[in-house]
Amino acid sequence: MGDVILDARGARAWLELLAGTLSEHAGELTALDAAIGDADHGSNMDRGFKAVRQKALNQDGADPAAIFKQTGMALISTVGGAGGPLYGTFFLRMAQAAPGKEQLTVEDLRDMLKAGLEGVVQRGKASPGEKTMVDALGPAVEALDAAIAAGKGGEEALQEAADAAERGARATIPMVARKGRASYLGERSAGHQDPGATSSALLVRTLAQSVG
Amino acid sequence: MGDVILDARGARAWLELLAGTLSEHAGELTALDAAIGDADHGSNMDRGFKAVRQKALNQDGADPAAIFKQTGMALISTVGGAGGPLYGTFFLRMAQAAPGKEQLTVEDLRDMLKAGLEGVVQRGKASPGEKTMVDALGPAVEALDAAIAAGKGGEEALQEAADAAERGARATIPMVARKGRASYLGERSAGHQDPGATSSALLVRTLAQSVG
Amino acid sequence: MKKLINQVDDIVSEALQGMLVAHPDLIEINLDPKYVVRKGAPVQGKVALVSGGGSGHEPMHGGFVGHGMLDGACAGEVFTSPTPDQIYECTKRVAGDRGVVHIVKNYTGDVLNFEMAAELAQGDGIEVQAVVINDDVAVQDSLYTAGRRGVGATVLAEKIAGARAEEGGSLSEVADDVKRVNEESRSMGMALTSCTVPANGSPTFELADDEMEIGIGIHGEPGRERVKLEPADRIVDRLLEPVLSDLPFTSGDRVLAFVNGMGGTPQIELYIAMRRVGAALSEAGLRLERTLIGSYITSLEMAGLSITLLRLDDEMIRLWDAPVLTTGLRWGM
Amino acid sequence: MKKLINQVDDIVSEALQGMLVAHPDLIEINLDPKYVVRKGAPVQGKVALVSGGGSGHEPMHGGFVGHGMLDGACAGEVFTSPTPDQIYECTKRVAGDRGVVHIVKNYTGDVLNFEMAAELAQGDGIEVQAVVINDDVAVQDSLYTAGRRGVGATVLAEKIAGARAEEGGSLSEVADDVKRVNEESRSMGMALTSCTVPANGSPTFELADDEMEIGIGIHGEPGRERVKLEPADRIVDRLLEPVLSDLPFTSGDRVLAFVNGMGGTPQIELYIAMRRVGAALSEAGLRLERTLIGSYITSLEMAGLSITLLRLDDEMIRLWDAPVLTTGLRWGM
Ligand SMILES: Nc1ncnc2c1ncn2[C@@H]1O[C@H](COP(=O)(O)OP(=O)(O)O)[C@@H](O)[C@H]1O
Ligand SMILES: Nc1ncnc2c1ncn2[C@@H]1O[C@H](COP(=O)(O)OP(=O)(O)O)[C@@H](O)[C@H]1O
Ligand SMILES: [Mg+2]
Ligand SMILES: [Mg+2]
Ligand SMILES: [Mg+2]
Ligand SMILES: [Mg+2]
Repeated sequence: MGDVILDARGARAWLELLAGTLSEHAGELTALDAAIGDADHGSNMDRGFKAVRQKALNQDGADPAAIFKQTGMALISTVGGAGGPLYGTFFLRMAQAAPGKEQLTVEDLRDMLKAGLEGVVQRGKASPGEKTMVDALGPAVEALDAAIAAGKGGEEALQEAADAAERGARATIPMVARKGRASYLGERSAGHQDPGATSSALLVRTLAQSVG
Repeated sequence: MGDVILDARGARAWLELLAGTLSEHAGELTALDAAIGDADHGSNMDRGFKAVRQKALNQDGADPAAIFKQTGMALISTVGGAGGPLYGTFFLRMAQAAPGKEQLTVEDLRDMLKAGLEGVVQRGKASPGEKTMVDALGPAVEALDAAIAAGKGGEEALQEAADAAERGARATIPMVARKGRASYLGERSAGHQDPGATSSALLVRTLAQSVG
Repeated sequence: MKKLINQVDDIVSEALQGMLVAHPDLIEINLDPKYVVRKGAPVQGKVALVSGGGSGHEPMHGGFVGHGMLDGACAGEVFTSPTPDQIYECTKRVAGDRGVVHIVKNYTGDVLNFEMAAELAQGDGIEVQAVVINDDVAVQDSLYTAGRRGVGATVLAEKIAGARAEEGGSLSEVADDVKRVNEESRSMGMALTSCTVPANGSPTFELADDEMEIGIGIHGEPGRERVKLEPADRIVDRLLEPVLSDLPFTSGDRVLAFVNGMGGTPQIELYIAMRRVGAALSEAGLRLERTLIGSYITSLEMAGLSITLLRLDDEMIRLWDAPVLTTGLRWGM
Repeated sequence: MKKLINQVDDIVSEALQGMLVAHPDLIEINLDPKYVVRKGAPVQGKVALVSGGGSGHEPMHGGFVGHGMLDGACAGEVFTSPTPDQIYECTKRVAGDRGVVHIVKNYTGDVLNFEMAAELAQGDGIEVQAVVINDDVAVQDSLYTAGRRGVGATVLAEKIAGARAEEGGSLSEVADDVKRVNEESRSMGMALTSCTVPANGSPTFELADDEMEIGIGIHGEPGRERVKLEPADRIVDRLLEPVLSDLPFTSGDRVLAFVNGMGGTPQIELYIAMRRVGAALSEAGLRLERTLIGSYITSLEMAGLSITLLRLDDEMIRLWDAPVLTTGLRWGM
């Protein structure tokens, strides 16, 4: 197994960075949602991660899984909409994949992200190509897997995952939505980047920036 | 007494001309009313004179007073607002001033306009300078009186009345309204021409154009 | 202009026809001239109440026709008072054997047209008492104006006097209730946006994105002043201050607070305003006994609100609580 | 953005406080998490009904809490489904001894959050049956979408199932009523203007001065198509056609027609639409037995309307006519 790349402090740093990044990008995410949804994804995520900051990040001593569990709970109880239960489930499942472990390797993170993704798919029933956050998270997990298999280091592997998530998010532009609110638009949903895939790419990118 | 300047045909011609003129100026009158009232004076007058056309002008044989009476009744029952009862009363009182007379001299017309004005004042209780139709009709009647006293001919006298009405309408611009809806504006009513005075000036002008 | 209409000229008549489609159990309509009467009118043994005014203030007045409120409502063109013959015909149609009360909002046009109608009806031997409503404190210096406009108090007066008529009150008792509600009520409104009169086609006034009009009339008549947009609580305080000081309402008074939407105001915003009204009244030591909240006297699609306070006594509360069954206001049946 | 608000973050909580100021006799509120319950909840011996959804659709759902309708309503942020803990707490608060029905509008967020809440409540031993409303025919190809949205039928289902619960119906009977109303209802809406989500601050979509959006969702989700503005009668026909043909409604059917304003629509325009609805239904041989007209499921200040038709039977009519006492819908008491 590889080196430790994330501990409780690192997990907190990641979530802090993610919270700040989502806050910065809130307007952009909401604008994406206005085009094919109901114009709230940015403010939803921002509200959720403000709560994460308050409820999950200002306590000492927990292990990463415990922090992710609190994160999931905070998101579930403050975000609402589709994003709330989906991202909430994502973090709860991440937590369940490595309970109690204080030091995470890149393989741990891969397992956690994979579990998180499975949780999202189980709850939301989205397949790849349906223009959802799955289209960013899926490629990220695959790229991470491949990079690990190719023997790359944790930081590099996560950079590649983040790149893949961003490519995945961009790849939602031509897609016709089949899940969530954007699906009501039918063909008219094509030509716009999915807001959830976009926030997912930010999630993976900030994780890559926080490990090491 | 002077020459005959208006008979039943002339009265009808006047009201036709007035109806057409008000229709043309409806947008302008409504815009004036939008500035200091409720944006309906033009459409009110237009609706009223459309009804006058239907109810008062397509019957033969009546004398001018009878036509004016029908005009007043038509206005009262279709215009509404402040304009309806005031202009309605104006025409009813005109009718009462020369009942049954088939051929009107300029003196008859003066008496009729004066009676009409008095009816308006009685109903609306407006004094000169309060930014109402009285500020156009009043000067018109005075000018007509003066021109007759100066021995001018009927057509010329009515042209002078029409000029006075127009000057009177323009003179309402700096006035602060004290009657009608514009009075709610207080000082802010200054700087706008009164819609009712403006329609009154059209009334006198078209009369001047119809005599002879 | 974006409106769900067919022809501008047909708006009022088609809306009345639609009312009948929706409420054939409650009302009858007449199209020439245009009015709405209570189903089965006239009601003998009862004073009849007639009101009316320009259209565009819905549900007022047609929406207040029915048991415990109005017997007839005359619908003028949009924002234009009805005509004397219209009011006269409606008055004749609903007059039972105990006379008719005309509830008239204080606008020159309304007053003149109702006056002429009352003369016509009285000529027919129908006893008519007219009461003019003028509760709008936005109009200052009423000596130098056409006087204060009639706004929110109209709804309250129609309800309270309507209950009196329903329980058998006499013509003068019913008219006195209208007067008392008017005397004990004060209102003030504001607008965030203009409305567009269909026959005109463009907004009656323009407001910049950061401005509001304080003291607006229900026909889009400009108000007291145009100021920068402020938080809802501050706006409520701006409206309440002249309302409270005018009557004046004093500590210990029992009141009904009526928060009225101008037509295009989401309910959520009215409730935000009501929250502050509740707090402000209790700061002033007033006792909030009854409330009415919703869009009851509107200006087409205008965004904004008005606040009306009515000082209550036991009798008014009793009449307010009495059953009412109209399309716009309904309880107890 | 012009809104009568204080802080964007406080909108929902302050509106709930305002509701309480206005209706202390009818409701109780909870602010953390946010929900409205019927005064005196829980009612023992009665199935409880809980609904909820994003705010901005007022009076739905808080305005439908009370006798004969909902026991609890969960208010999410504006246009954002409520959270599981919110729904769970509300469910616990109103649950009597006969279980709880969740009435859920078919949006991914609503469905997921209600699902999680039901799991939590069931974990506590509370029996919960959830029914999803999906009456919006604007959404075609529901195989390739998240399915049809829940719109106007929600109001009708809450009323009819609420009456059943009030008269002592069992959990499955009440849930079945919701299902039946949903199955027998079809809706379609349109917009003349967009709405502005406060947290966003600018209109969700842009429509040119001569355009309208047909098949709009209640969150400003784009609709089926964007077309040129047309006369009201033609617009009504455009909405009715897919509604009628989808169920399909056939000659002789008895129906309830619900003409709903989106928030910024003057009543006069709704009545103009109702006129055409009445004529079109009678052309189609349908029998218009009941109507509902007004702004009951809104999209903030959006101008536009939706039409819902519900095929009635005697039992549904009986339940529809049963007394209801909520802030949004009231009759018979
Ligand atoms: N069934 C689903 N599975 C996965 N992701 C989904 C699903 N439905 C929606 N999403 C994601 O949720 C995002 C929208 O989130 P948000 O705007 O917060 O919720 P809502 O649509 O309820 O307003 C979409 O951009 C999409 O990525
Ligand atoms: N008391 C009054 N006496 C004379 N004229 C009046 C009076 N009140 C209003 N007017 C006139 O009526 C005009 C407005 O007419 P109109 O717009 O048709 O009625 P409303 O004000 O009811 O909408 C004003 O411009 C003014 O000239
Ligand atoms: Mg969204
Ligand atoms: Mg006017
Ligand atoms: Mg007018
Ligand atoms: Mg949402």
